[in-house]
Order: sequence, then structure tokens, then C-alpha cells
Amino acid sequence: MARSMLVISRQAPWSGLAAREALDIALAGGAFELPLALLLLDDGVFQLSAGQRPESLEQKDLSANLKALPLFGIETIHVARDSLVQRGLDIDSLGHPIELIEESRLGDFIARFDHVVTL
Amino acid sequence: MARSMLVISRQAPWSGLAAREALDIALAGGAFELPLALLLLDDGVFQLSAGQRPESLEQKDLSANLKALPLFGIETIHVARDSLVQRGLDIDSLGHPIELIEESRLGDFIARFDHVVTL
Amino acid sequence: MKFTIAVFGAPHAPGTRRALRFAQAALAGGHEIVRVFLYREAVQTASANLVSPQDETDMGRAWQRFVADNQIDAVVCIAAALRRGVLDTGEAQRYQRPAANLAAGWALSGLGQLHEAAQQCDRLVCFGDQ
Amino acid sequence: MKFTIAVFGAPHAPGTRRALRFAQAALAGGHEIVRVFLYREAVQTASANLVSPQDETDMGRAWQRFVADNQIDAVVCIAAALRRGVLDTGEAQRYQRPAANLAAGWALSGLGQLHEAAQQCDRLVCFGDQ
Amino acid sequence: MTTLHVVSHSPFADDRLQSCIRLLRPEDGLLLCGNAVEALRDGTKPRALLDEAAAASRSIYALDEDLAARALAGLPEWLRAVDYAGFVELSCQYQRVNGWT
Amino acid sequence: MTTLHVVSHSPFADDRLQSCIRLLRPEDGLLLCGNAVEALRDGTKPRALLDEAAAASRSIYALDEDLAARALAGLPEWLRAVDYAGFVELSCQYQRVNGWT
Repeated sequence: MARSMLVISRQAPWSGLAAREALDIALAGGAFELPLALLLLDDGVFQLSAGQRPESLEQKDLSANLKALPLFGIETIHVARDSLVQRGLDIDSLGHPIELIEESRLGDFIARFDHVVTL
Repeated sequence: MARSMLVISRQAPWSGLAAREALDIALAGGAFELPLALLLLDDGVFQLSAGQRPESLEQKDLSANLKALPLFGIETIHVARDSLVQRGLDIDSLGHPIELIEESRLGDFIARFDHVVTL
Repeated sequence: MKFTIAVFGAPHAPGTRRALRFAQAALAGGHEIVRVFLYREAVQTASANLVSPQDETDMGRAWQRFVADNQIDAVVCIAAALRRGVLDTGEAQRYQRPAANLAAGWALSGLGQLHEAAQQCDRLVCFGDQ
Repeated sequence: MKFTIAVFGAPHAPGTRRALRFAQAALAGGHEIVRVFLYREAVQTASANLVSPQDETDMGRAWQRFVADNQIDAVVCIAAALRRGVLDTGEAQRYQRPAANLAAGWALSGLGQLHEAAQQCDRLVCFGDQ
Repeated sequence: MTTLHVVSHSPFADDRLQSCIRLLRPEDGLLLCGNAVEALRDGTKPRALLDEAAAASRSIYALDEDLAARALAGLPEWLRAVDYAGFVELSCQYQRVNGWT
Repeated sequence: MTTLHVVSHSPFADDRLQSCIRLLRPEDGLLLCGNAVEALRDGTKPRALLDEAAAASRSIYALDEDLAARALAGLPEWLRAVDYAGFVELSCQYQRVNGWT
């Protein structure tokens, strides 16, 4: 049976290449149809913020890559609820369908996967 | 009259090249006999910790470079007192002679210099 | 056990040295290393152009020796390497850049190589900048 | 006013782009740039080997064009560059490395050049990784 | 003798903003750019710190392109947004620039 | 199903240690290395967090070379120092390794 991988993305979308390169790991794994999940934690939740205008910083739209995840077999984006709350993001107006994970369940969630890559 | 520079070093000595490269700016300026000062702030105060053994990490002794400062005309190392206290460092057992600066005086101290470089 | 070692930090980062020491200890403990994979800033560790001061450890050289001495499968992410200017002969020609600078012993390849190694190993261990 | 611009972050760091926009705005505002000085990870911005994906801004090229178009005195710290594998022809020969990769328009020199510029300018403005 | 402090790290991940605010004087300025503008999010701890600093007569600016990229709403009245021309002007107006790199 | 978390950033400058401790379960392990071992300094806030975690049955380890380099004294009784062979053993003993890179 294929080994599963969790990619934990902890960086804001405008911090250089970190968020993009985390997502690239997920997309590459999805292309091989591997069992793979993405968890946005800490500043990683800023990737979900609605109405982003990456063109003001001459950046590509990371949001489009997030939207592409289902095409690569990654149906849901997992998100730490307390990271969202701490950063003042409104859970009801995010740009993407997500699955919230409570703080008390984060450890169990991580332990569901064979491998973890945190970026 | 020569313009003065304050180098603010905020990184621990074992964080890669940051602390060393901050100190190199100070030493290079000292070699030209420019009016220059060094302020250790935040994690930068770990550079003063006594009894360090850089050889356990195959690193060069940064402490020797700090000791060399007077040879380059930088007589005192300035240190933010609250950074030391917050990090549990004992002010009486530091490896170097220093001049403490109180939190309320940091802004005035910085404003004494023509230029500031923070690393 | 079978390990995959992923390195993300710059050549002179403490995490890059720690990854090497961990890899050496894994072999010494009788374990196997399926692959070493350099990603993000770590691709610079595979640059043949790094020049360390004589009294400092040359991390690029140390990794290169480890890879050669133990015949480690040593892969550098090609997308990360192109962005950061680490090119093999083929890429240097393709993009008409002055010269290849990938050190011997390393191979440029895709992120798929990280996943392939993850499929073959018991533990994937990642090391960052700190 | 006379500005010196010091850049410390990697080529793709937000701070490196911000430094360029600031420098352009300074010139547009009628100010003078005494020198641009690359230090720490920013030395990679002067690598001629950087290859950006076609739909992304090529920061190395953007800086190079700015420096050329405005005849900016553009210095890369030699000690920082050696450690990170950015070499001009002379250094590549001296250390017998495969090839020089310093982009045209940049010159390797010592930290003294940062201090010299600081002596000549009204404002030294530093940009980091973020 | 005034100083313009420039902070660009996320206040949630990094200690720079907090460290800077503690040494900011009424005559100094603070320019938020990059991820540091996230400190302006309504209802967060960093925002409370900024509100407090503004109430104590600290001058706080933000780079407009970073506000736009993040679609930040609910910006405080005390905030002054600047473009790059404004950033350059501030660098002249204050007597030194301390970039918290 | 157990996880070994590896943290190496300074707890005074960065949020990784705090974020990690909040999701650590009794069956997980936490290995401090690099500047993260500074969290062990007596009388500091990060140390209080670690003391609390240890009291709640969390297993906490530290890489011995990082303790030695910093001449850390007053180490807590609950701490287990490991060398690289021990780091490798922990990686086998726990079922996955999460490096907080």
C-alpha cells in the first residue's frame, strides 16, 4: 500500500518561495496519485485570505494553485482553527472550501500519516 | 566629520552566519577608524553567554571576534538589559565587559548615530 | 530501517550540518539511506562554486564526500536549483548560462524523486535552516 | 539626498524586490544613489546562473537592468559571495572553481565599500529577507 | 534626532515588531511593509499593540502595495498608507532609517 | 501512532516551539536542537512552557552538542540529552518525524 504524506504549510503566501514550494510538494505527490493531505498551520492560513491581489506585488496567484488541488486528488484543505482565529481571519469568508481542525485534534491528525513535511 | 554607524546584532551566535556577518561589518568599519558602535539586542545577547564551546558544533569562536573589538577602536559592547533578563542570562557572569542600556533609553541611543544597520 | 533525508536550509545553516551528522549516525547504526534530497535553499549545498574560509568547515565538500564515500543516491530539486542558479551542464546549455556549477555526485531531478523515496523508506526526516 | 542601498535577502525575497522599487523611486524623486551593496544572501542576486520560470519576474535580471540603465555603482561583498558560490573570473581562477558566475554590472569588493558609501551618503537604507 | 523604523516580518511568527514597538519614541516613525502589515488585522494581539502605540502618539505608516495584496480591511484611522515615493520621502524626513532586516 | 517533533528555532524570536507544544500529545516526543535548546534557560517563559509540558507527561529530549556549545546549566531533571546515535534511535522509536523546518 502506498505511504501517505502530510504537507504542513506554515508560511504566509508573501514570504518568498516557502508557501509556493510547500504547495509544489503536494502537487507533485498528487500527480503520482499518492495519498496526500495539506494542512495550513500558523501563518500558513494567510494563504486562504479572500480578495488577495498578488499582482500588486508582481507575484503569481498562489490561490490558483490551491484551487487546483482537487485536480490532483487532494479534495480538502485542512486548516488549524486556532491559527485562523488568532490572526483575525473570518472563517465564513475564506476563498476556499476547507476542513477545520480543532487544536486538541492536531496531534492525532498528524499521526494519521506515514510521513510529515513541514515548511 | 566622519559619519557614525551603529550595528545592531539581533541573532544568536549559532544561527548560521548572521551574528558573524554583523560583527564583520563592525570590524571592517573599525579598521577604517570610523566612529562605530555595536548593540546586542534580542537574541543577539546570547553572543555574550559565558563558557561557550563552539567546537562542539565545529564552529569558530565568535567570542574571540568580540574580544578583538577594542583593537578596532570599539571599546564597549552595548547591550539591551531587558533582552538579557528575558533570556535568563546572568548580567554578572558574562564573558565580556559591556555597557547596559535600559529599555527606555534604546530609542535615544539609536538616534545618536548617523546610520543604523540591523542584522 | 530505511531513511530518506530532506534538507531545506542554506549550506552554512546549522540544520544542514545536523542533517549530515544525522545521516552519518544512521549509517553507523546499520540503517540504510534511500536518498538525500536537497530542496529550497539547500540546493546551494550542491554548488561547486562555494569557497569556505580555510579555518571553517566546508559543508559543500563534507556533503560531497559523504555522498561519494557511501554511494548515496543524492538528488537536487531541479526547479529549486534553477531559481537559485545551480545548473548542471545540460541546464546551463539549455538556458545559455555562463557555466555549469553542480558539484559531482549530485543529480538534478524533479520533486517526484522526493515522493518516490518517501514510498521506499520507513522514515522521512527533514532538516531546515536552523 | 544621497542614498546607499544595502540588500541582505535572497533574490526571490520580498525585501529584494522592495529594495529595487525603493531605489527606482529614489531616482524618480530626484535623489542620488551613491552605491548599491549586496551582502549576506543577497549576493545570489548577482549570480548570472539564476533561471526564473517564464511567468515570474526575474529579480536578478531586473536588478541588473536597473544598475546598467542608471550606471549605478553596484558592489557585491566578496567574502559573502565566496561563501555562497558567486565568483568573478579572478576568484574562479584563484580557487580553481568550474566557472565564474558573477553577472555583468556587479563588482566583487570588500565590506569597506559599504563603509565608504556610508561616509558619502545622507541615508543608508537596508533591506532584508522579508 | 528622529528614526524611521521599517519592519517587514510577520508579527505572529517573529519578535521584530514587538521589539521595535518597545523602543519607538513619539518623534520616531514605524513603517510596516511585507508580512508586518498583517499586524493591522482587526481583533488580533499585534493590532492591539499598534493601537496602543498610536494612542501614545507614535506615527505608524504602511506600504500601500502590501495592504492591497492582502486585501486588508478595517484599517485604523491613525494609519497612513504610503507608496514608494512616500517611503522615499519618509526616509528623507526622518534622520536615519533602521530596517529590521 | 506516535510522532517525534524536532524544533530548532529560538523560542524568543520565533513561534515554532510554542506552536509545537500546543499539539504535542503524551505519546509524542519533542527533540530540541539548535537555538531551541535556549528554551531550557532557567527562569524564562519558554522554560516555564516546557516545565508545564513535562509535568503533563510530555517526553522532551535535547541534542547534547547544542547544550554543550551553549554551556547551558541548571538543566531540568525531566530532560533527556541525546547524541546523534540517540537522535537516530528516537527517529526509529517514534513512528514519524516532524521536523519544524
